[in-house]
Amino acid sequence: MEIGLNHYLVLGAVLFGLGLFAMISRRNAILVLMGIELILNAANINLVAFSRYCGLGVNGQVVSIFVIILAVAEAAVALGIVLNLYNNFASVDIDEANTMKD
Amino acid sequence: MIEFKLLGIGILTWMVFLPILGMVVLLLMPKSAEKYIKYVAVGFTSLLLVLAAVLLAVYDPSKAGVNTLSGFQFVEKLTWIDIPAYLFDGRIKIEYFLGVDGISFPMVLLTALISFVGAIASFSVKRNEKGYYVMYLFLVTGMMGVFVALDFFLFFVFWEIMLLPMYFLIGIWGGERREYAAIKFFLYTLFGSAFILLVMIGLYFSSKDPETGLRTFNMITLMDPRTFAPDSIFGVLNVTWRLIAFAALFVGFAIKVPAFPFHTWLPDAHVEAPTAISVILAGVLLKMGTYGMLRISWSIFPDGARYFMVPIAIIAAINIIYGALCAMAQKDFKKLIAYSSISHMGYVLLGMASCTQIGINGAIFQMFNHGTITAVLFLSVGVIYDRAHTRGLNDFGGLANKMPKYFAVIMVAMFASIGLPGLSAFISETFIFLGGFKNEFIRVIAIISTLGIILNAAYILWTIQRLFLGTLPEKWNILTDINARELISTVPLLVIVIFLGIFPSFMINLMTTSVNQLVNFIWGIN
Amino acid sequence: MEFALQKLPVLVLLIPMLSFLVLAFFGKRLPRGGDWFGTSLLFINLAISGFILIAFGVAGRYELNLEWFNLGNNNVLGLTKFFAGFQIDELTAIMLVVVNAISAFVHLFSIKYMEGDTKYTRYYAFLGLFTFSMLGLVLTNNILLMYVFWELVGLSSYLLIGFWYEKKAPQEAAKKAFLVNRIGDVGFFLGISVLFLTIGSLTFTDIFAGVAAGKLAGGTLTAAGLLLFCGAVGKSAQFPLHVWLPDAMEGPTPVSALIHAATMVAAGVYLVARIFVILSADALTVVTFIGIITAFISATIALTQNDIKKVLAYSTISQLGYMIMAIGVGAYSFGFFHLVTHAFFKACLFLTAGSVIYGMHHIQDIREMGGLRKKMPITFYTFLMATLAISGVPLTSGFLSKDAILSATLAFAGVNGGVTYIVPILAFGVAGLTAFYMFRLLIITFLGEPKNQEKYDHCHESPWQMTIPLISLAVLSFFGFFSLNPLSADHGWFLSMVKMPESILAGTKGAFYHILPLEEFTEHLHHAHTTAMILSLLISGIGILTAFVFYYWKKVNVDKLTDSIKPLYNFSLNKWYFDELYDKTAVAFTMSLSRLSSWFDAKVVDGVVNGSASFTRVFSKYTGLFDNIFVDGLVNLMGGLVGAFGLLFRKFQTGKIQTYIAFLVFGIIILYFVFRAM
Amino acid sequence: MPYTSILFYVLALIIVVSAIIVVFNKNVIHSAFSLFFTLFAVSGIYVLLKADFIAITQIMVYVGGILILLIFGVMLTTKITDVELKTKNLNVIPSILFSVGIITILIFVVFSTKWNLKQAVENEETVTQIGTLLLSTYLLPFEIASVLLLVALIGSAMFARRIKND
Repeated sequence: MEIGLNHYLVLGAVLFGLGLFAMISRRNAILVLMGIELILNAANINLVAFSRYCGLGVNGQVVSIFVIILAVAEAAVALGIVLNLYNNFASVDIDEANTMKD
Repeated sequence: MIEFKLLGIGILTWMVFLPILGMVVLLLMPKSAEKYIKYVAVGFTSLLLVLAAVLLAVYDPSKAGVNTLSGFQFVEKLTWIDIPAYLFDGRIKIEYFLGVDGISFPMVLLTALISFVGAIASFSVKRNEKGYYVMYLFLVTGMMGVFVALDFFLFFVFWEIMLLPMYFLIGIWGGERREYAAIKFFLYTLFGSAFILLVMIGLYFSSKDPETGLRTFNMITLMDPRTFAPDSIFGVLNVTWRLIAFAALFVGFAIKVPAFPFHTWLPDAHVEAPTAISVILAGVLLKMGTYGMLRISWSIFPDGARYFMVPIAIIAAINIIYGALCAMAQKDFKKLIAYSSISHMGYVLLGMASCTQIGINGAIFQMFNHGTITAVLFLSVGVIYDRAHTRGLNDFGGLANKMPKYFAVIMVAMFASIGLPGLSAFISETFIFLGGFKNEFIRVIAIISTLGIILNAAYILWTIQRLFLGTLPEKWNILTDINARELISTVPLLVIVIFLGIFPSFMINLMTTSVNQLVNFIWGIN
Repeated sequence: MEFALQKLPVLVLLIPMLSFLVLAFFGKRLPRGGDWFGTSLLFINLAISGFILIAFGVAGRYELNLEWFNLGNNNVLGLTKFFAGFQIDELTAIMLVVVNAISAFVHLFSIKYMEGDTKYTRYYAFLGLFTFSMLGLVLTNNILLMYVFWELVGLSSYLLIGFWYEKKAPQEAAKKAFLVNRIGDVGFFLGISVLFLTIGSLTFTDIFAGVAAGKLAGGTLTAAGLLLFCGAVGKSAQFPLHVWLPDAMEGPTPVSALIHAATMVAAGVYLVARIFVILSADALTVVTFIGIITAFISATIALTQNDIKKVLAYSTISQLGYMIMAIGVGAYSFGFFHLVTHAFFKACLFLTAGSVIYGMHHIQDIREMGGLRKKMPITFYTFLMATLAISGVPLTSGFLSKDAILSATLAFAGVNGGVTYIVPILAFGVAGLTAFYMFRLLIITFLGEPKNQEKYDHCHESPWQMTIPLISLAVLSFFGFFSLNPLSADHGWFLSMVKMPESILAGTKGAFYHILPLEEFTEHLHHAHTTAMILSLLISGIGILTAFVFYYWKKVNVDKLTDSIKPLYNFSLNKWYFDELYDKTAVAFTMSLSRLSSWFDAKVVDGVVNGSASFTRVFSKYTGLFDNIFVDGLVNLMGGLVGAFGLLFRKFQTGKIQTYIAFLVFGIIILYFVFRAM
Repeated sequence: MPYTSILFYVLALIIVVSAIIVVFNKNVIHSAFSLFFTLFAVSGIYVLLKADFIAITQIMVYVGGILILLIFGVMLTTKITDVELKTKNLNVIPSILFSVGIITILIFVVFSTKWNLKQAVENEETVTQIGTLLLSTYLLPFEIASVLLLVALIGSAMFARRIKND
């Protein structure tokens, strides 16, 4: 069977689902970040796949570059936050950071 | 239009807000100056009296007023509230509109006079003087405002303003059942105000100023039939609604008068109120009701005045006779005077119901006279109460020999109250009855009302007998005669009573042009 | 002379006012309480008014009108003006003298009589006030102003009746006098109103002109006349409002002489005389009958009274009835003539009574007197003179006036016939009764044996301040002052001056009454005169004789006689039970009505108010409960529901982003199915 | 079966397995390392899709940058003495359900959608094209992205700075 768009999309979907799971269920902030990276990757796969199969030229790739840029910025800022979190709560467990709840 | 200004502010505004200025001064007075508070208050009311005298000197009695703007004097007209309101035809415009004509002018004089007298009579107040005089001056502002306001909305504001200080003055400085009396007074009047408010709003929504095309609260514009579109709520086509509005207004004002059967707040309020407040209450406040009728009901709804002539005359007759009968049965001096007020205000109503020039002249004159005479009577009650701490008529006797000057003062007042010729009330009562007889619809009622003259004399003479004649009970040997301060507050009023009894033209000239205009307007002769 | 008529009346009016003001405000500081001040002023006044009378005789009528106040021009009433003014005509000029003379004598008399009273100054001040008001009443040319002074004399009467207000009886009497008068005054006022509303002016000249012009006619005119007459009924103590006058005797005796015998009570007669020309035939009928009924009732009451002043009071009422009747039958000038003669001899009678009371140390009951002639000769002879006058014995002024009136009644009955014969019959009867009871009084008081020896022993003749007025008044009761002919006053100065006016309505006919033109009536009078004179002489002779038979010679046992007619006697003694009747009906009714309305006011009217208040409170309690339970319950329920959901959803609101993301995803899943289904 | 297919499946397997390890592993360090494989394999997928520039970028940025950053983060936030590098999971069951649900739906959507497929233009010069596009059509997003990076740089430096006042 020829590898087509659907294969890539399914891969992206699976990767997205896994990233989502990490985002939802892990309590470690860094793992949540990893989940986000997975999701972004899944998105990128989709973008590049559409770019390849739907006659969009390299437009999809350009967008995925922006996604990567975003991911970098996000990772940098998020890690800064995580470090601050750790400084304040001596833990990276995001459940601990609930002082705004009450 | 006569303009008369002081520091760029019209004289009427001065008269209305001078007491407020006095309030501020009183409030700013330090604790150490507390004993001067009453003098400051008297000072401000005497300033008011001076302004009234100035007004009297400048007033032009040949101008009519009533429904013609040009006939009003000392007019001040400023835009007060002017907001765009897209739901209500563009904009809501309410004016600060003051002016006097022959109907309000006697009342303005009366208010200034009685306020001054009341301030002097208030010297016997010992508890929290500052609060008392602050409230007192506030009350004066409200009363003065009612008599000079020519915008219905402004009128209503002053009308309600007056309630608040009155409530506190009765409720704090009153007698034993003061809270009851104060609440009764307040609620009762508020009940009446609700009617007035309803009609006021109804008038607003049916009006359309023929010049500006805006809805208006301006009373003079509202008197103009062109203001109402024929199919508006109070337009000529809706006769029923106009009559209902008249009746509602009448109830609203009748409570203040007070007319039977809305009068029962009066005896309670009078009995509980401190002397000076009784004086104000009887001297000025009651007149606000009848004044309101003339200024608003009679002028804006002349058809209603014609239609309800007979019922109003019947109410007036009941007031006269029933009030006198009730007065006769009283054992409390103050309550008796209170009921006599009801009876006398009945005369005013009768005069107004006659819708004749002579009757309405008499009514306005009677308003003034009742103000002065009843003020003296209430002051006299205060004199005896301050000394004996009781007002029971049967507790006294033989005071005539013990307190001869007091006896003289009260005799003049009492005989004035029963309409003895030579004293002012005679002229006004005569006019009222002549008016009543003149109007063929209410002639019979007026004739029946003359019974009141007899009953009036009966209870007054009986009161004199019970208080002053006979022998003095042992325990009252301690009583002293009326003192200088009390004489100062009563004698000027009596001088006015006698003066107006002999030279009534002094007062009648002030109002007769306006009354003519009003009567012509009521009967549609112009 | 012009001056005398233009300016002096004002002076005459103001002098007593001056007396009042000075005495009221400064009297206590004057020596002797200022009695000399008031008295001398009054004598000056008397002189001035005498001068005015002479001036009037020369110059004739004078009238002055000043605008009092006006109400401007009005479409409904027209130009409405009220005037104040005075006029001098024959009535006024004579009344001025009468009032001032009696007032001056009373002032003088009171110096001794009131001596030592604690309110001596006040007494003189009140006398001044009264004189002022009375003079104003007679001077004015305007019926409204007349009403003004009318009320003022009522006030001074009130003050003077109740002068000894420490005692119960004077208080009550004063109150009664004022109130009863007030009832009449209301009628008077209504009458004035009718005149004003129909004619538009209240000066007498305008009123007469208006009636002549027919502005007021028919039933309305009768009504107006009767209403005005009401005032006279009150003030002149006519039936049925006569009850106040006997009680008014509680005042000091000189006051009774001045106010309640001579002047104020005559004001009613004066009023009727003033308006005589506009009284319609029916109104005159009523006037006549009221007059004669009053005269008769009070004469019968006077027969049995034992208080010296009460007898005189009833005789006053009776004589006032005479005057009213005289005017009623058309004998205007005779009525007025009788007013004047009566004023003098009745004042004399009262002052002699005062002298007796003074001498007897305030005993008024004639049953304790007797034989006073020897002790008080001057008093006795003046009393005798006045009694002769009132009884209509020839050579007295009373004979002249009374005889004239009786002839007028005869003439009246002769013209109208039928029932109207009651009038002369009763009139002659009353004349006899008058002679009888006056001589009864005289005999019991002055003749016979003293009954109270102790009082008698202390009795003495009064001082000169009292006797001079007595003598003067007694002399004035002599015929010569009014007419040189002792049998007829027709050509005397008085009746020459006071001409009978012709009624404006002359020639009109009422139910029982035909108002004759003046000439015809005069003719009838002439015819009746001789008959009347003979009859009246006869009847008064019988009356006097009977009195002597009963009380002096005691040929008839009076006690036995009274026992045999006990009911009648009691009826008379108790004044026909008028007081009781009024107390039981009008007074009791008013009082209970007053109590009822007070109860009604407190319980029903105020009850409704308080009831509505408490109803509102109770209602508000229930609405409050309703509010708490239902309305608020609903709100609370909503709140509770929301809270419960909140509690539920709170579980979802963990504050953890992860949970939210989970829900987000869940939502997306749901949305997917939703959109798929669509 | 062409080799590209085999390669795809191999890469896909690597991606999925390593991602599963990332997600489910209790040890953060292990997850981080596992992520390395995932990212690398994704880069291989890009190569398969003939997006060589993206693939390079993927390796440089993700593997060389983000991953290192993450590992540093792990190390900085974990005390050396603290053996407990493991973390607990939370709401595992609903999370799995949601994730599986989403995956299922996505796959369903992928297969039920009629994609507008076009024959890919065989393009050699992707870098040139990307460069041209970035500096023409996407100039504004490009500049914004650079600003964003600057902001992120400064911001993260600010965050990470230890506040000395305590």
